Amino acid sequence: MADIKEIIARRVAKELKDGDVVNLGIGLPTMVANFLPEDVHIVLQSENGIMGMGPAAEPGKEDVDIINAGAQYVTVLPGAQFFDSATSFGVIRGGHVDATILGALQVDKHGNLANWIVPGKMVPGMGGAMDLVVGAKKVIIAMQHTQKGAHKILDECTLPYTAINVVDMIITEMGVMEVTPDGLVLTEIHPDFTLDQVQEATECKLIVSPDLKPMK
Amino acid sequence: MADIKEIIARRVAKELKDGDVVNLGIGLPTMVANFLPEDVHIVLQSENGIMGMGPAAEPGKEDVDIINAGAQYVTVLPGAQFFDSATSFGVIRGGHVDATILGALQVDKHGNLANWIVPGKMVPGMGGAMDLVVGAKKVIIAMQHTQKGAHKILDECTLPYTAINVVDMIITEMGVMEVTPDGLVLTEIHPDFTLDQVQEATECKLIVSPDLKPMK
Amino acid sequence: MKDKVKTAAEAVSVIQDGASIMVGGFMGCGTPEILIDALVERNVRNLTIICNDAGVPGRGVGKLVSNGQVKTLIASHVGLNPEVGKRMTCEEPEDRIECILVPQGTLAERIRAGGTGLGGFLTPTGVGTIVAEGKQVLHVNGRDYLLELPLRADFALLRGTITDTFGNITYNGTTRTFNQVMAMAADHVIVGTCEIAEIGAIDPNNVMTSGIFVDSIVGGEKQWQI
Amino acid sequence: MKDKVKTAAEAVSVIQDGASIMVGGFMGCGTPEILIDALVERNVRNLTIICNDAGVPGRGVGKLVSNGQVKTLIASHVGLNPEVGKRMTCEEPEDRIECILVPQGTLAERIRAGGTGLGGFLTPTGVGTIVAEGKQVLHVNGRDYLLELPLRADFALLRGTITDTFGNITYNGTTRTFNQVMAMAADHVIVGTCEIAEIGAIDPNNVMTSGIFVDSIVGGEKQWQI
Repeated sequence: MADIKEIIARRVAKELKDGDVVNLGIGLPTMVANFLPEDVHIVLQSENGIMGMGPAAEPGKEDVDIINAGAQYVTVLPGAQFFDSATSFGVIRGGHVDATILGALQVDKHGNLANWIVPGKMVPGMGGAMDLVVGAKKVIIAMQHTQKGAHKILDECTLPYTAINVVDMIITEMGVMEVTPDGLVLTEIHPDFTLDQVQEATECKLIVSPDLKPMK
Repeated sequence: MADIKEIIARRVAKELKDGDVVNLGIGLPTMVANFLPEDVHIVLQSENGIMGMGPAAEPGKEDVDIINAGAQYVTVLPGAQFFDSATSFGVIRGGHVDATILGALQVDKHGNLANWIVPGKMVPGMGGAMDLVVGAKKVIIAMQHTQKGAHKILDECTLPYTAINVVDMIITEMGVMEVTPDGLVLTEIHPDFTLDQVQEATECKLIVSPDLKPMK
Repeated sequence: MKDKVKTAAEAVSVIQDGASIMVGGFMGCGTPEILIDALVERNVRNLTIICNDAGVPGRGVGKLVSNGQVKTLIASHVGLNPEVGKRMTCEEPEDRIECILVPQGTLAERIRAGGTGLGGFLTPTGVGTIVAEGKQVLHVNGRDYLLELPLRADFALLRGTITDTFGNITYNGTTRTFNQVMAMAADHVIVGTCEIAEIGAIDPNNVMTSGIFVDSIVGGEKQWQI
Repeated sequence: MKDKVKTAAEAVSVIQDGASIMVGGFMGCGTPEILIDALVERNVRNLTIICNDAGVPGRGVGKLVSNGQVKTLIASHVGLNPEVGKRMTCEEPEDRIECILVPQGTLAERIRAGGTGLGGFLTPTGVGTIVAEGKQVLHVNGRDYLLELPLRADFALLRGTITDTFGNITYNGTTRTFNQVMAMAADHVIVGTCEIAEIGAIDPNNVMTSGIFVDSIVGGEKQWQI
């Protein structure tokens, strides 16, 4: 199997359309930008105040006044805009971000998301995640299917919620799941796994789409 | 007696301190800027989007992109700022305007103000007046004491309110009145009038300040 | 990315009878006249217009009023357009305008709330007045506030000074007014602009409205006399 | 008009023990280091700090944390400063920090509300989570919202790029962040700026924070590495 993160990031990239405004979480989601088709140009939003973010700055060419939400030096593309935090979250909460892609500690069949508190560990803070998942038109969770064998896709989240009823889609190395009123529908399965394997790695009962496709 | 409007405008000007941010209503209040002492520089706010408004534009030198709230072409002073309407009323409602000066149809002893609806006439709209009188730190009503002999300073306004409990001071050609929890206190009287004349021109009972001064 | 630059007629061709339309500007300053003209030409009816004021006859929103296209007007002040007063009380239901007056700061903030996903806000403006009628009053930190709700529209017609081909806009002087908040509060946004610039021509620090909000760009706006 | 330009020590000399202080910036980018340094030097204690995050040790608000000056921290994220975690759970009451976490968009909007005279606002953010605990939930137009209240402080420490002598500020790149809303939400505002310009040097269209909000201007800020 190819690199798990790359598999996930490649598949997530297919969800994005030309012209989409997208906010990418730190880590795996950031990789998504590397796998966009030539004819798909997205507009990256960074919640600390950029619309039209470009790639990371080349070493030695950093502008220290320009960082992304992960505190890395980045560039901006022609047509970019800088703005303040109230405007930034106005854009986010107002539904002007077409998609946000982020990781999760747990997701459940209702589309509830938990990704900010691990009991017993220091609580780092929710940052902009609660606003992003409530405001973005489409919330895609990009993550490994399990955490050291433990279920992350559950009947009910056991960790404190980041938000309720917000997740639209879960993309893992095993497949693609859509959140529906009836529960999670498995729409694509990675050829390296069987249906039984995917179900076993998932706590909640998956509804297998009659139109199940291989994940590419 | 000198021009009534000038008497009023001259007296209002003395209420303004160097550095004050001031919003002047259309008409008489606009005249106030002409009577400021040399060492008093105020910052004029215009609710359609100017901080640091200057005098009216000279004929032939107008910039048609720059008007005041009365739709006249104006200039801006060095250090001015243009902004949008939400910001403008954020500044106003947020208490960042030190004083607003405007006219009234009626004011009462509680500091209630009515200046936007005359029954039976077309209602033009409140514009920014309701926000201004609620938001400004000091609300000064500058007007003629009576309207063709009819009282304008009342026990209770009879016309629909612009806002309640907002007026701090009333300045007319007859004198200066401050709104207090006990009612209107006459602090200055114009030398052309007697106490009886001022009281007769006022519906509510005036409390005469023990420190009553001549209005200059 | 798709080409957003269009003629005024093309740009307003998506607007149908009965639409709600936000129009930027203050007494005509900052209103996109070329888009208004195209809307008069198109002659769609029963419009709900959201604008600071009603302009003056022959200028800005006033043209739509005179042409009988406006059914409902949501504004803070309509006094400088006598035609509105006439139509508010006219006998013919077809020519009648319903006028909803909103304090100017509340109007701006309601539009901002509509564009930024807020469910409403608490303002001290209007407490104790007829503006409070039918509204929830909340007592917070020792003071009464009105709960005001967000306002959105099907369309927004903006007036830009310089707009790049992505739709990033700058506004000069006091033309900014309501344009900036309206850009975020409508499903479909059209900008009439004095100048169309190449993408990247505007310093990213000084872009006032992001191109992500803008669907169509129409050149040919001028610096109009009021 | 009065001269607002001061040294950092003069500017922060008005800040006393127990003050509440808003500090601009995001992970140190946009935080006025020279003002923080002066505050460390002044060594006032029991401060309530309102900032997006806790910076990192040795940078931004992190310096105040390390120096034991912070009693309460209101922020959206403190994970990159391990010192905060230690002090949140430490045994010594004198060294302990109370940390109040607020979603970033709600934090920005609460500060904006504090500066613009709103009594609060309704946000969908946090509904159904522990953020909702103790808060009023309002059901408006078919959706649940939390009522969030305004936030103000005694002082705001801003970081400008160019500031004129009246106090008009521009911010470059992503240094703007919370600086713009904080400027309106504090009783006393101090800006540390990279450049001090003559009044009128900034195009009125591009002034980001009006000088009317600014009490003191301190030059000598730099473009700091994070």
